[in-house]
Amino acid sequence: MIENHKPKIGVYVCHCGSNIAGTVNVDDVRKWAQEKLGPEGVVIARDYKFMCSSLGQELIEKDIKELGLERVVVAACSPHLHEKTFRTAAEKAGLNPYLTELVSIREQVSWVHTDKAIATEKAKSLVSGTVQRIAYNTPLEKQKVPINANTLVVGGGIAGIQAALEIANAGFHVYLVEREPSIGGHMAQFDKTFPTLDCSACILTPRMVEAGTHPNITLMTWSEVTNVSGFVGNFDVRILKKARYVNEDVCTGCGICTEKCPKKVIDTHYEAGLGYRKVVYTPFAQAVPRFPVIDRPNCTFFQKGTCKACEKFCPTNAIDFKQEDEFINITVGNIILATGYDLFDAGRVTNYGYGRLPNVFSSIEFERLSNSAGPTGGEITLRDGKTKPETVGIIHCVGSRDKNFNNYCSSICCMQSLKFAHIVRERTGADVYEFYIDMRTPMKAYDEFYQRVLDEGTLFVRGKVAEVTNAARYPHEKGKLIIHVEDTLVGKQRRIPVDMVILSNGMEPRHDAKQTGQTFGISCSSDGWYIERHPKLDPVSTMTEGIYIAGCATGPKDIPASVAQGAAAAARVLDKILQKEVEMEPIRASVIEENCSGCRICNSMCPFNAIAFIGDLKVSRVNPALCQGCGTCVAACPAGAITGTGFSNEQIFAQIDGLLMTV
Amino acid sequence: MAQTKTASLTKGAGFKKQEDLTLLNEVSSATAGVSHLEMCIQCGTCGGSCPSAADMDHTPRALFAMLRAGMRDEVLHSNTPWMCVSCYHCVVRCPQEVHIADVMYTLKSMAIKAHQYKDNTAPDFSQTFVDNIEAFGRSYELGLAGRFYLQHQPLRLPGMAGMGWGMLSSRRMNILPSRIEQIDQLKAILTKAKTLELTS
Amino acid sequence: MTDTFEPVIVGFTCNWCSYRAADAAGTARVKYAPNVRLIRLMCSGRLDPAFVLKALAGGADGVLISGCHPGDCHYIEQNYKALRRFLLLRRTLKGFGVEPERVKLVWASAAEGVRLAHEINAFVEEIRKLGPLNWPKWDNQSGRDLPADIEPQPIEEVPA
Amino acid sequence: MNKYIYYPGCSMEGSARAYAESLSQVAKILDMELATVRDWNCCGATEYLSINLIPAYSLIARNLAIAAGQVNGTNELMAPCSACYLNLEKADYYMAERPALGEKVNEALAAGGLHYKPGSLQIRHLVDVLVNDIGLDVIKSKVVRPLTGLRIAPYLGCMVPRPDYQHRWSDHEYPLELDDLMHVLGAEVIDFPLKTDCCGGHMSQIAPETAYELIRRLVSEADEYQADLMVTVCPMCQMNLDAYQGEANRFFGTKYQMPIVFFTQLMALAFGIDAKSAGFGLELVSAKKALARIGVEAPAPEPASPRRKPDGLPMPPHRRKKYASGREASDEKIAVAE
Repeated sequence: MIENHKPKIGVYVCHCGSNIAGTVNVDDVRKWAQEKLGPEGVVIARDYKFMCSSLGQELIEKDIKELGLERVVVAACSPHLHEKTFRTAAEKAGLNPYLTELVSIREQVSWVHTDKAIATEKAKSLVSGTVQRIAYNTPLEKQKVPINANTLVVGGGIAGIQAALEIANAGFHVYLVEREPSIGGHMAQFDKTFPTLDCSACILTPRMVEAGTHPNITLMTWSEVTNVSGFVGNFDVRILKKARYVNEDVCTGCGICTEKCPKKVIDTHYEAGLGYRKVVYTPFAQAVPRFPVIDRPNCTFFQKGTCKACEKFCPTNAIDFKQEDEFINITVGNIILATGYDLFDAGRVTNYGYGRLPNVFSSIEFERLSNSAGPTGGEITLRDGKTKPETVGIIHCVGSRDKNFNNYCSSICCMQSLKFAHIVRERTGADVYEFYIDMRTPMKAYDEFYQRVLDEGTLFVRGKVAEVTNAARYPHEKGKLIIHVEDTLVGKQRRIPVDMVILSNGMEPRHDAKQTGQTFGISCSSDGWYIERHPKLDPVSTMTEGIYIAGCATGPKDIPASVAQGAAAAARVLDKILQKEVEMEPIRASVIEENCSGCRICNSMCPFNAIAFIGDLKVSRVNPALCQGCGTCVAACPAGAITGTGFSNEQIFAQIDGLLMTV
Repeated sequence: MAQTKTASLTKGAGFKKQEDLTLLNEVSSATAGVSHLEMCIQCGTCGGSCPSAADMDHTPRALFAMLRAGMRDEVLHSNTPWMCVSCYHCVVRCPQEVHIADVMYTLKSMAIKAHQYKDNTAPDFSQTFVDNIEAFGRSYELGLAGRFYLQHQPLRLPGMAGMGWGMLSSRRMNILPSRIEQIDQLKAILTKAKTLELTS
Repeated sequence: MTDTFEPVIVGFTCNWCSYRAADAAGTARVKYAPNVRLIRLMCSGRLDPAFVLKALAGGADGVLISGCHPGDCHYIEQNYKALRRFLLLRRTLKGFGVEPERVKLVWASAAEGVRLAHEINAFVEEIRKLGPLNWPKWDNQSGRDLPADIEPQPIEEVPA
Repeated sequence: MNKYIYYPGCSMEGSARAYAESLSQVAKILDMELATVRDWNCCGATEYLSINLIPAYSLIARNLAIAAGQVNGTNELMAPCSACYLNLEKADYYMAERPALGEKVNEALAAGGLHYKPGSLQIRHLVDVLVNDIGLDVIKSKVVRPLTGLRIAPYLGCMVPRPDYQHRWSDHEYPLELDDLMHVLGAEVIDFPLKTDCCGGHMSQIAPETAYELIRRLVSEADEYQADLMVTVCPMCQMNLDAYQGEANRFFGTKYQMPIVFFTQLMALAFGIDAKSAGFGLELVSAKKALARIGVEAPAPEPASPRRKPDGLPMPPHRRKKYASGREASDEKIAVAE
C-alpha cells in the first residue's frame, strides 16, 4: 500500500545549544538523513540551534506548507518534554499531530555517551528507525471524556485538609478519607511549630473544623480506600468504612462514654506510647469528627461479652455493638493522595539504646512530653514522670543520611531539633547539647531561628553520635546516659554525660505505601516515596492522569511545603474540573474482524475488560472507551487480527529495520 | 612583578609542596574489598565509636581528611592505624559504609613499606608474629612473647612472670612450637603472594 | 579504536517506567555503553515475541526488554504477561539454536536511571562475551544460503 | 547429626585449651560431627593483614581451599575463635567483592597447587551454629544441672557480630544470641551493656596501657552488675580479660577478681560433665567461688542498681530482632539491671 507512495518526510535535527551538538555531529546527521534516507521518503533535512524555539517551530510549519510534508521527524530531546510542542506546531500547519515524532538524541545519546563518532552513529540509527516507522503512522483523533466534578482526597493530615478545602471552597465536592478516627495527622500531635513557635493545635484546629463542617466536604474517617478502577474523569472508588460501634447520626460527641469506660490502654498512636487512653475514645480533645470509636480488640464487651458501660451511660443511645464494616462506592474525576509518612523506628539504631535505655526519647515522644495536652501536662521530665533533666542531648539524623537505614536527608530534623532545644531551655533551664553532622536551615526565617537557639546558649557539637550508653566509666557518669561522640571540630572523642537523650527521628514512607500505590496505579522510588511526573516541573502529578500527590507522600517535607503542595494539587484538580472534559490519547487497539478467529484469548488478556466477544458474529470487539492502549492484546492475538494505533506491528517492524540499518 | 608574587607565596607553609591528590585513591585501591573511602562525609561516627581514640594522635575521621588533602607523610607517621583494635564498631556504624578497619590495615602496611612509623613496637609485634607463622604455619605464643618482650618491654617481664608461669603450668602455653605438615607448600604460596600487589 | 566486538542491541522499553528511566539517566548524565538502541512501547505487555525475533534476524546481537517492576504496571498487570512471554521466548530461542541469554528482561522504574544504565552496561558485556549472533539470514539477498537442514519456519506466536 | 568442617585455630591448642576440651564434650552430647580441616594453618590473626595484604589473604585462603576440598555433605566451615571466624569470612567475602583480590590470591594458591572459589563455603561461628542450627530447645533438653543462681555477664566481643558480612546475627551492637543460650542453661543473665565492646585485642602486647583501660571497663562493669563470672566466645577475649586482669588491677590499683570462662565450659557443666573435663581450673582468675553457687541453694543476688519502677511514663516497646535462622528468641525475660 505504502510501497507505491512514500510519504514526504522532513527531518529536523536540534543542536540544543551544545547539549546535543557538543557530542553529536549534528551537521553530519542532517547530511546523512538527507542523502541516505532520501529513498525512505526524506525530502528535507535541516538542523537548527534550538528547534523548540518559536523560530525552530516556524521552520517546520513553513516546510509543511511549502514542501507539502506529510510526516515530521524531530531529532531532539525526549518526547516526554517536547512531543507536544512539535505536534502542536505541525497541527497549526495543518498536519495531524500524530504524524510528528520525536527522536531522543539528547537523553539517549549526547548526555549519556562521550565518543563523538559513536554518538553520531547512534543518533543516525535512531533517526533512521523513526523515519522508517513514521511512514506507517496514521492520522489519529483525540477522544474527549467528560470529567466527574467530585474529587477524592486520601489522607486527612494538613496537606490533605488544605487540598480538600481549596477544592471545596471553589464550589466542588470532595470526599476526604482518613484511616484514623480523626483528621489532623501528625501535626495534631505536635506542641510547637518551627520557626515561629506557633502552637500547632491553635493553627491546625480551625482548619480541621472547617473541613469537618464544610458543605462541600464529605468527611470519611476510620475509613480506607480498598479499590480504584477507571480513569481520569471517572474513577470508581471502593471505600471500607470500618465499624465505629457508634451511631454517627445520633452521637453528640458529649464524651460521657469515654468518661465511663473502665478500661485504659497505652495509646501507642496519638500519645506515641507515652500516655493512656480509654477503649472508647476520640484520639484528642479537638478531634474532628467528634464521634468516638470503640477499640474492638481491647474492649471488654467484645472480649468477654459483659461491661457495656458506654452503652449504659450514653444519653442518646448512640453505642451500637452490632455495627459492621461497610463498603461505600463513589465515583470521582480526580484523586489526591496525601498519605503522609511514618516516623523512623529509632529502635533500629541499636547503639542509641531506644527502647532499652529509659531516658532515651524519640522525637514524637518529646512532642507529646512537651505538649500541654500531653501525658505530663507539658512538664518535661525523665521516664519516671517526675525528675526534671539537668542536661539534655539532642541527636540529629537518626535513621537519615545513613546507608544502614535511609540514604536521604529527612529535611525537617535540624529545625525540629532546634525547636526541641529551645523548648527544653525555656521550660527546664537544662544544658542542651545538639549533635549534628551538618546544620541544614535553608528556608525562610529558619537560619534566624538557628541564630536564636545559638544565642540561648545551646551547646552545638559537630559530630554524628556513635553511641548512647549507661555503662559509666568514671564516677561522675554514674546514673547518667553517656553520649559518645567525636567533636569533629576539635578532632577529639568526647563522652558527654546527660540525663535525657532526644532522638530526632527521620521520616520514612508509609509502611504500606507500595500497596497503596498499587491500589491507585502509581509507583514508588527505590526509597519508597511516590514518584512525581517531573520532580521539578510537575511535582504534584503522577504518571497516572488524574492521580495527584501532595505532602510527605512524595518525600520528607515541613508544614509550609506540605500545605503548598496540598494547594498546588488542588489547583491541578480544579484546572481539570473546569475544563469539563479531558482529552485521551488516541492510542487504542481494534480488532480487524475478518481476521478474527473468535478464539477469545484477547478477552481474558485485557485488564480493563475492554474486549467483548460478540456471540452472533463469533468475533471479539474492543470498546474504545475502556481500552487504554497498552497493546497486550495486540501482541497476544495468534491471528494477528488486532492492531494498535500508534504502535502497530508495521510501525515497530519498520523501526527495528531502521535502527539496524548500517550507518 | 609576577616573580616576586610567586616568591612571596612560596614562603607560605601551604605552598611548600603540591597537594598529593592521588593518595586517597592509592589507599582505596590497595584495600581489600570496596573501601568506599571516597564517600566519607566527615561525620565522626568512627572517631566517636573508637575504644582507643584517646590514645590516637588523629581520629580516624581526621586521618581520612588528611588522606584527601594528600598529607602522605603525616598520615603514614600517625599512630592511629596502629592503635586500631579491629573492633569494627566504626565499620558497622559508618553511615557511608566505609571499610574503616580494612583501610587501617592498608595504612599500616603502607607505613611499613615506607618505613615511616613513629614507634616500632606494633610493627615489630606483627612482624614477629608473621615470622613465626611463616616458619611453622602456626602461631607460637611463647616464642612470640619471649622474643617480643625481650626486645620491647623487658621491664614488663618480671611483672608478668607470674602470669607466664600460670599459663605454662596449666599448659595453656606450649613450650615447643607446633608445625604444620605441608610447611613447604605454605612457604611456596607465601613466596608467590609476596610478589603480588592489589592495585586496581 | 580497538577491534573488540561491539554488539548491537535493540531495547524495548515501557513508556511509563523504563523509557523514563532512560530519560532520567540522561538528565543525570549517567554514562553507559552506546550499543543499545531503544524503542518505546506503551507497555512491556505490547512486546510481541516477533519483535525480538525480527530484531535478532535483522542483525541485533541481543535484545533488552524492560518494563515496570512487578506490581507497578501502569496497566495493572501487563508486565507479568511480558515476563511469561519472555520465559517462553527464551525457550523458543534455545530451540532455534540461539543462546537464550541474548534476550534479557530488566525491571526499571522511572526513578531508576542509574540502575538501567548499570543493567545496560552489564548486558553489553554479557553479549560481548557471547560474540556476534550467527543467525542465518532469512532471505538470500546477502548471497548466503540457509543451511540445508534449517527450513525457514514461520515464527510461532506465543499467546502468553 | 549436624556435620561441620571444623577450623580450630592456634589458640585452641594452647591458651584456649579449656574451650577445645569443653567444646568436644558439648559436641558429643549435641550430636555434632566436627571434621577438622586437614593440616590447617594459622589465620594470621590481626597481624598479617598489617604487613602485607596478598600474603595475608593467601594464608587464610589456604585453609579455605583445603576445607573446600573436604566438602562432604556439608559446606559449612565452623570456627570457634572470633578472629579466625572473621578472617575466614572476610577472605571469602572480599575475594568475591573485589575480583582482583580473588585472582591474585588464587595466583598465589596455585603455587601450592590449590584454588579457592569464593562462596564455596558457608563460614559460621560456633555460637551461630548452636543457636540457629542446633536450637535452644534442643540445648535446653540436654540440661541436667541447671546453672540456677549463677549470675552471668555474657560477653560476645567484637569480631563475631561485626562486621557480619553475611548477616548471620540478630544485631551488630546488641545481639542476644549468647544471652539466650546462657538463659536456657538456667543461669541468671545480666543485660550486660558492654556485651560487644572490645577486650583490647593485641593491644595487651603492644600498648598495654590502652589494653588495661579496655579490660578495666569490661571487668568493672561486670562487677558493677555483681556478675559471678563473665562468659566469652573468643580465645583472645578470654586471654586478655583473664591473664591480664591482674596487671590491669596493678595498673589501676583495683582488686577485681572476675572469672572469665568459655561459654562451652558452662554448657558442659550444665550438661552434667564434671568441672575438670569441662576445662575448669585452667583459668588464672579462679572460677571456684562462682561455681560453688551451682547446685547450692544460693540467695538471689542483690540487683546492681535500682530496678526501674513500674510507675512513671511507659517505655517504648523493645522489639527484639530475629535470629538469622528466623527462630524466635526465648520468651522468658532476661534479668535487667539498669
